[in-house]
Amino acid sequence: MLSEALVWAIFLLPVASFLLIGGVIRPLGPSVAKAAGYVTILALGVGFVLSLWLLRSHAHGVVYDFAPHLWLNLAPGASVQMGLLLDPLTNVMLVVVTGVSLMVQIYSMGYMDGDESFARYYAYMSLFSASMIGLVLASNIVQMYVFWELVGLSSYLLIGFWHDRPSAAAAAKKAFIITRIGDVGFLLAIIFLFFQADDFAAQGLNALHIPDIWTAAAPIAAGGAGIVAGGALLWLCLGLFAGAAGKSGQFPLHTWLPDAMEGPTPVSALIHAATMVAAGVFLVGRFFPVFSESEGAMMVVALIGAFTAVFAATMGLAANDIKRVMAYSTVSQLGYMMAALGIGAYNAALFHLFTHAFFKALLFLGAGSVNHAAGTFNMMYMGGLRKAMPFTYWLTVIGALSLVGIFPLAGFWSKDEILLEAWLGTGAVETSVSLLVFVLLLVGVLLTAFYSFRMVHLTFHGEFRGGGEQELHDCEEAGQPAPTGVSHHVHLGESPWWMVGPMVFLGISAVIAGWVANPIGVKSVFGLIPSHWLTDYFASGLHDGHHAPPFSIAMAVISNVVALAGIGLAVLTYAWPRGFTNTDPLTRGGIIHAVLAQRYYLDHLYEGVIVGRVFYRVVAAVTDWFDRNIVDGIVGLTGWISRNVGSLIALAQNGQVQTYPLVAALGGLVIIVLYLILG
Amino acid sequence: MGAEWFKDVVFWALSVVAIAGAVGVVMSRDLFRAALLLATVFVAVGGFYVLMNAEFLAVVQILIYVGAIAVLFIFGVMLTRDVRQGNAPNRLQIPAGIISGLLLAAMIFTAVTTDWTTLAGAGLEAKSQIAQTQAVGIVDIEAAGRLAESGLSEQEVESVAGGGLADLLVGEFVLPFEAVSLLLLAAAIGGLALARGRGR
Amino acid sequence: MPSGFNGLLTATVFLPAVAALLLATGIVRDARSIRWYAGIVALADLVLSVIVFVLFQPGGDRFQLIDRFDWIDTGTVQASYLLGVDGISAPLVMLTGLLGLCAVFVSFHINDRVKEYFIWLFVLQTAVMGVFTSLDFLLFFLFWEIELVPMYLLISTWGTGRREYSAMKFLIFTILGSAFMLVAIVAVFVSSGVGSFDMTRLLEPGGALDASRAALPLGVLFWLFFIAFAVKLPTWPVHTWLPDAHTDAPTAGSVMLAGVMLKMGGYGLLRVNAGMFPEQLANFALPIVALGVISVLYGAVVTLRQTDLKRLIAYSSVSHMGLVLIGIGSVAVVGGALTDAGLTGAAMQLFTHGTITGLLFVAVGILYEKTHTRHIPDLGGLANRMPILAGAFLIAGAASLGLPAMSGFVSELLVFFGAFRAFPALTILAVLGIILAAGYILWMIQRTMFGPRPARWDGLTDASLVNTVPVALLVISIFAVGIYPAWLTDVFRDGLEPIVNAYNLGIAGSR
Amino acid sequence: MSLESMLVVAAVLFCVGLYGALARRNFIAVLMSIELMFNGVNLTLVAMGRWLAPYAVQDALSAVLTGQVFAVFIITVAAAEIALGLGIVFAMFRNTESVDLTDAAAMRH
Amino acid sequence: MNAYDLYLISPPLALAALAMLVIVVDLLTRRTGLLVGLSFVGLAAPAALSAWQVADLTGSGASELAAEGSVVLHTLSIDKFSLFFNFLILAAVGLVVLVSTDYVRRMERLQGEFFGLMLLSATGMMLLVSANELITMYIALELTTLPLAALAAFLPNGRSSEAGMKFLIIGALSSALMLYGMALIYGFTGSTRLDEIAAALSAGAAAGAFPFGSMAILLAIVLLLVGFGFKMSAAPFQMWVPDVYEGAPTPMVAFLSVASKAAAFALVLRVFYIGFDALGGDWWVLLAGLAALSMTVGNLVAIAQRNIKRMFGYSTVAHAGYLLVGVAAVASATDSETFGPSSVLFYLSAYTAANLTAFFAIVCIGNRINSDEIYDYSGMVRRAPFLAITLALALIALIGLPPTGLFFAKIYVFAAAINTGESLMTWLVIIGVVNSVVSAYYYLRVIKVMFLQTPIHTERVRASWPVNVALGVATLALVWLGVAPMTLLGAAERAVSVLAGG
Repeated sequence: MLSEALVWAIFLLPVASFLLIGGVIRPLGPSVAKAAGYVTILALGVGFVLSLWLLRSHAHGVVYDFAPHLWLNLAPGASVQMGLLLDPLTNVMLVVVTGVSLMVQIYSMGYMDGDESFARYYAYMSLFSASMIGLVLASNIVQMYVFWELVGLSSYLLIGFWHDRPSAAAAAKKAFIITRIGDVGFLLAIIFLFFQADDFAAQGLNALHIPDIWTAAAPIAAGGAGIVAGGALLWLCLGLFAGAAGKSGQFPLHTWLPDAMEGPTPVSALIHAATMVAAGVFLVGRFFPVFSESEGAMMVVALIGAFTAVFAATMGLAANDIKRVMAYSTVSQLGYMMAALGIGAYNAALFHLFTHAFFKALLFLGAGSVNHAAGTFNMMYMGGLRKAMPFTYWLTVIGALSLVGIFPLAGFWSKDEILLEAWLGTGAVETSVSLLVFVLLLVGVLLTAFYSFRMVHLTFHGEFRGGGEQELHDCEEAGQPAPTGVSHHVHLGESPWWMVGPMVFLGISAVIAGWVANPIGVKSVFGLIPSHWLTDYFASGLHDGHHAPPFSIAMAVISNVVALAGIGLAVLTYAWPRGFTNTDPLTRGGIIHAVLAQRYYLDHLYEGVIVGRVFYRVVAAVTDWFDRNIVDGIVGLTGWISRNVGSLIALAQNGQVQTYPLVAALGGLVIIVLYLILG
Repeated sequence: MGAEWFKDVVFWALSVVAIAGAVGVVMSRDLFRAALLLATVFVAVGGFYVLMNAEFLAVVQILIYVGAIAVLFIFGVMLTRDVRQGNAPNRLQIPAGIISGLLLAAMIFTAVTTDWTTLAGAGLEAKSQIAQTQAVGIVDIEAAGRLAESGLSEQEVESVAGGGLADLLVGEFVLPFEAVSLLLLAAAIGGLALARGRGR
Repeated sequence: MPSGFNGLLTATVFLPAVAALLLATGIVRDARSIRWYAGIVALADLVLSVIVFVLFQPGGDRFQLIDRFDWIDTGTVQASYLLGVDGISAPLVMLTGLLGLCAVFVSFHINDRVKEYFIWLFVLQTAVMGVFTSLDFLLFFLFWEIELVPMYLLISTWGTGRREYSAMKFLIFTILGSAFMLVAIVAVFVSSGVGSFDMTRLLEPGGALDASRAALPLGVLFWLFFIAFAVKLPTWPVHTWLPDAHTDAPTAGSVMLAGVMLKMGGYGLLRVNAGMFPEQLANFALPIVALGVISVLYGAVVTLRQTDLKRLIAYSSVSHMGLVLIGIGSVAVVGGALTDAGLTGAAMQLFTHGTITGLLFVAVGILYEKTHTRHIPDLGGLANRMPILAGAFLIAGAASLGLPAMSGFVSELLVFFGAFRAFPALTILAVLGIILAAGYILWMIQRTMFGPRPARWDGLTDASLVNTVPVALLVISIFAVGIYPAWLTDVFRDGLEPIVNAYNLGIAGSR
Repeated sequence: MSLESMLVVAAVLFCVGLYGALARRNFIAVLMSIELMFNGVNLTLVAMGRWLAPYAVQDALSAVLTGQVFAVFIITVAAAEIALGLGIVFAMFRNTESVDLTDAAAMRH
Repeated sequence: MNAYDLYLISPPLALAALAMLVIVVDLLTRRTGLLVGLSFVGLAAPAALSAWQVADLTGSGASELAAEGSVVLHTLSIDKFSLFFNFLILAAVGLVVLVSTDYVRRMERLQGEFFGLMLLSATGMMLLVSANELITMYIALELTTLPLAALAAFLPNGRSSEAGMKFLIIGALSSALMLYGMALIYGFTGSTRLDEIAAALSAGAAAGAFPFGSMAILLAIVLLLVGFGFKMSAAPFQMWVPDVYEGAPTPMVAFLSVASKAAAFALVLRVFYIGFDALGGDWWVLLAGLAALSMTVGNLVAIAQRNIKRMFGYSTVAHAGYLLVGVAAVASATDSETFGPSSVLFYLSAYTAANLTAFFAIVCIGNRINSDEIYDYSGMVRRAPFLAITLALALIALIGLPPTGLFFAKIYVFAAAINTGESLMTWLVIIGVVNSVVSAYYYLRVIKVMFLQTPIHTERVRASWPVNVALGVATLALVWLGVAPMTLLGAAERAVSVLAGG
């Protein structure tokens, strides 16, 4: 039996770290700021160990639902309880979160060294880790929402960490608001569940307790309660998916994620690549038993996921900012996961989530390392860094290959499994839908390969194009403000070990994380890892867990060929013309390139047109005008009338003594006449 | 007094004098003349009192109104040296005329249409009931009814009138009688204080 | 009928007034001593109000800590001095004590007519506490009206901008509202079988007025009361006094105005409209919730356009108080027993909005004290110079937009939970308001605290220790409610339980 | 001669007086007009008493005479009013050199 | 006329005697203080006599004093109702006398006449409140009005004589109209006594097709109302009020605004409740209409005023409206008919306290700064804190805010109106409360000017001690009625039991 206290400890350690840094270390001033980093690393290190221990001792097929603690009693059949729900999904998430987080914290010791808000950074990081851990452990949907929002808050704080940069502050706001739009869906789903509280109560269930929701969604025939079904079920799922889409940057709520790269790079690595953005996938995974009861919902999830996978990848083609390329890649990969969930490939999706966390974190940390040297994120000013920073180069290439899905790296296994499931279909959605998803995802593979190696080439190959210094110079000439993250600080050389160390760890993970799952179905790897261990482990968390399909060499070949084709295309485009200087050959794509570079004008549509023009200048302005002139105007008018009617009556008061009895007599006569008329 | 027709003739004559005099008072541009016309009206009204067997009142009317008030007016007119400036109308003539006309119409309508006798009879009956319950005196209602039917002779009314007035003034109405003295005192003090002006 | 004389409430309510009286007699003279005197008195009153809250035992008598003596009893007119708290009012009394202390502390920089200033502040506090504790309609109305005078003077004397206009507007609006309430109170009083101003009798189970003995139709009475409370709350479209009054009031005035005086409106709705007119409220819930939703969205949209910090917060208050109406409208739930979620949410919203907006105004007050501007385009990048202030803004902002672990979340959630059962579509509309809330709050923080800092703010210093006290108090209260709300919701729920029962009985009875 | 005719004459006197009181500029003329009104009232009162007499008997005698008593009082009060009125006329004349009411409109609106 | 009659009329008699004594003393000495002292202390006599009568009434348990063969009782009714007003009038005149000290001192002459006339007017009021017969009412009314008309013209300036002229002409005209109404009543019922009129009307009322049963009664009631309307300063008979308030000597205006009004309302209550009770449900509609008109006109026009006395003139019109709401509330269909009139009594008392306070402050300030313009009151709180605070308190009271008597008074009046159950009355109440809001605007403006604006002069405004005492007593009464209204409410309810019985 697992100890509840130890599970709590995983969550409470970063909380304690946050409080310690916020309440003690930061007020003490910069002299002790370093301690913040050690405290955080310690907390997460212990957490990581504990998570591994949990993973080790977690028996298959068991969902640990520790007795919850009452937080807020709402109604019979609906109470908010703070509890721990430990199933394989949670367990793996814990490992990912604490593991990646730990690496990122270590990396940050180098990356953030010398920043004046070092302690604040670690405070936020601790807060984030705590929230994320709380999110994955939550056993109550409101509890989950609480941490969901806190994750959003810490993300906001971290994106806007360098808040004196207007673009950072704006990006933070944008991230928060757009994810909040999705959160409204989540909230409505919760509200909707509360609405059903009476039915839950009748079955002795709690409408807000997650396992009870699973039960409620399952049809009676399948041993469930069948409380939520049909259209209601669809709406519930769509609400939850809206929340997931916001957090995981699914179309059309993806626009915040590239902008979120305004935060420090480790933040991007941890939050906007490995963990928080995966929370959306986690949410759908968490409620997979509910989603799987609604084919409509599944279809929506699958199609939006697959579309996003391709859609984001295309935007990645035209991005020049290395972190933005990563960001689009992240959106795209999250699309893979969503698509996988949508077609019912629960195991594969979570497997991909698992592997993605490592290689994507690695890629981001690599980007950060590059930035450390080149002083810019703009790939147009990089080039030739291969020699200066070999570790970074090779680690990035490993990450890229893993991302593209080249055998035998981690990304290959998980992506391959998704493609295979899509090809074969799981029965969760119509076969035509899963085939469509398959085609889209395959296109995605090609695009992924292209932009990944475009990035590798532009960054590391060719000649060095001047870095941050040159960019600042160009911006000055063009009279534009310099983008954030650009500095004169250019020193071509490898990053410190604080940074390289975690990258090495992640690089190793990016290689072996796929094997950990034992995806081919070898009976046992070194006698430790059973066949299809990870996917089966995931499946064991579900009531009717679906086992991974057997490994298909054909599919592996197809995906690898497509991937290699993409890589080849990139090499052809960027390595062939020896004289590549500053102009991206893709700009020859003309309007298509422009559309891609401008992110399909969606940001413009959202911010410029909908929010700026339609909402702010029209709706809000009209309402404001209405408030000032009509609502308040009526008030003013009433006052004006009462003041001036008084003056008007006073005119009769002309000082002539005889007018007064005249008016009085007239009044008397009027009274008589009124009486005679009205009786 | 005389026969009924004679009374009628006198009544009409007095009416013409009174009304013409009144119109003269309010129309005359000459204040002095207005004051004299006013005295004429007072006299005519006194005549009406005599016609209605209220001789005592007529005497009071002549003494106070003609003897005091009219004279006061004439003094006032002379002292303010405003006689020749005259008695011009103000701008309210038309509305004032309309209002007065309407009020007159209402009054005449009331005077003509109201069945005073019936109602007054009912009132007296009720009054006598109150008198009974208050034990102030006993009223023979039947007798009152008989008398009402037959009508009172002139002499009877006259005797009733002549003997009672003074009694009433020092009897039932002794309080207002005393109060009026205070009123006159106040008016005298006030009038004197105001008329006397600044210097003492 | 409750009786007895405990004395604690009387002390709590009148301590500030007595202190004001002493101040008026001139026992302390120089400005510095007056400030500390005021601080001590406010602290003492906070302690008393916390004692009130702690001594109030949920599950005990409905009204506790009763102070009563007969005031007027002529046979036809009966009124008594009757103070008491139930679950609804006990937290609000504490809130008043808390914000009273904060108001004193943010007023330390006042140099103009210090003595008068604190006198009026104390009178205000007594009046507001009186409103929350009086259980006699006449007394209730009396306190309700008394409160106007100090507030008027505070705004018009120590305010800024068009202070006289704003003060007058505040006054006229409120008096207009209370005029309607007066009619209603009088009508309730003369309704046959009532004959006294005792509120507890009308609140007893089965004590509600029935149509046959009411002097006016019950619906009319309901709306008369509603108008008065809606103006105070304030509800669209009678909200326009609020932005003006908030903007031009001195900081403490804004804190008290937003923190506790708006709550008087919500309290009235819960106490009178929900408590005494259950059937009418259920019937008229739709228009009321519609007004609430309009307030939420309209307030939020207008907030987006504001460039004056205080005005912005004021409009956000309009938006947030709309939630109170929505929560109250949850009583119209059909097809199932009413849960107390919506009403509890409305009550919680009163408390939480008090602390959150109080904090926002405190923060703006500190900012204004340092920068002498509230015009958002003039500001920017202050977070580096004033981390405490930025923290206050962030926490208050986050709480205001309903982030969990902070108090605003709990009340919003409860309101939505409750209201959705009665009016799903309208509730969804209102939920959209939280996106707008995120918009204006973050926009405000971004433009004032973040981004590049104009050079003229380089010399700014952070909030002083005196200013940090109210900030800390309010932050603690925000988190205290946010992290473990049950200590408060349980008390509110205890107060609302009789109301909920009445509705459930009524629904059961009518079927 | 009848009650009605007497009442009509009284009403005419009253209303003519009212007209004069409303439409004359001179203070003294207005006072005179008011006297006309009082005379109209007095006539009405006495006429009422006179024609009510048939219904007044014995001790209800006072009913007849009340009208006359009333008239006596009104005459007396009128005298007092005129006395005071003239006092005010003098005061006004001293202060403003005018007894024109239309001019006496320093206070208005 | 016997000894008992003398006892019955002893309070007004004592007051009249005092008036004459004051005038005589004035001939002998020039000392203002002595005159004030005499006038004030002398009021103890009528007060004591009234108290004796109250004790007598309470002892016998009767509703009014009565005796065999008393002639006075033909025209007067000495009951709790009239005694209530006796005290009100005495209190008002006493305080006004005190507060006149400074004012009169500046007049140099005619001081005795000033107090004498005021006391004579008060005598008239005392008679008026107990009169139960039309002739007595008329005489009392004139005794009330004529000295006040003289007082209005007392100052040696054009405005004062203009005020006196207006007061006199309006008074005389309204008297004439009222007298015609009385004549019609007399002709119709054969009596001038209220109880007999009531009995006659109840016997013959149902007769005609006209409202009130007869055109004569209709005309009579309207004409009476025109006459009473002038005295009550109800719209549309109110137009003389602001002019007279502005021009007349301020202490006299203070007296006029409260005592005269109180007496007029006492008269209206008595006439309508006792005399026209039988006419039932018709006349209250008329009063309700006048109430609405008075409140609205008074408040709206007051907003535009710059002269504080003039503003109070309109304010008094508005308050006449509130009072008329109470008077109209007699149409009560339910239990206690005393609710309406007793609310009027309480309102009058509270209004007396509030208005006297206000006017006393104005007397002091105006006397010192020689201006009644509101603007000149700027920063008065620094020049005269006591005066400014009392004035502010009075203004708050006039709005109807606690902690003042008028707060209860308004509630009480409105309660009476709603208690009738008539929807028209509910509307009237709503008009009333909305009007209270409007009134807040102009009352508060004065407070604002006094408290918030910077003073034009820095010279302190002081008053002598009798003035301060009077002001203090009035303020105390104002607050006392707000804090502990019980005593007076009880007295008012006992007082109006007479009317219900009638």
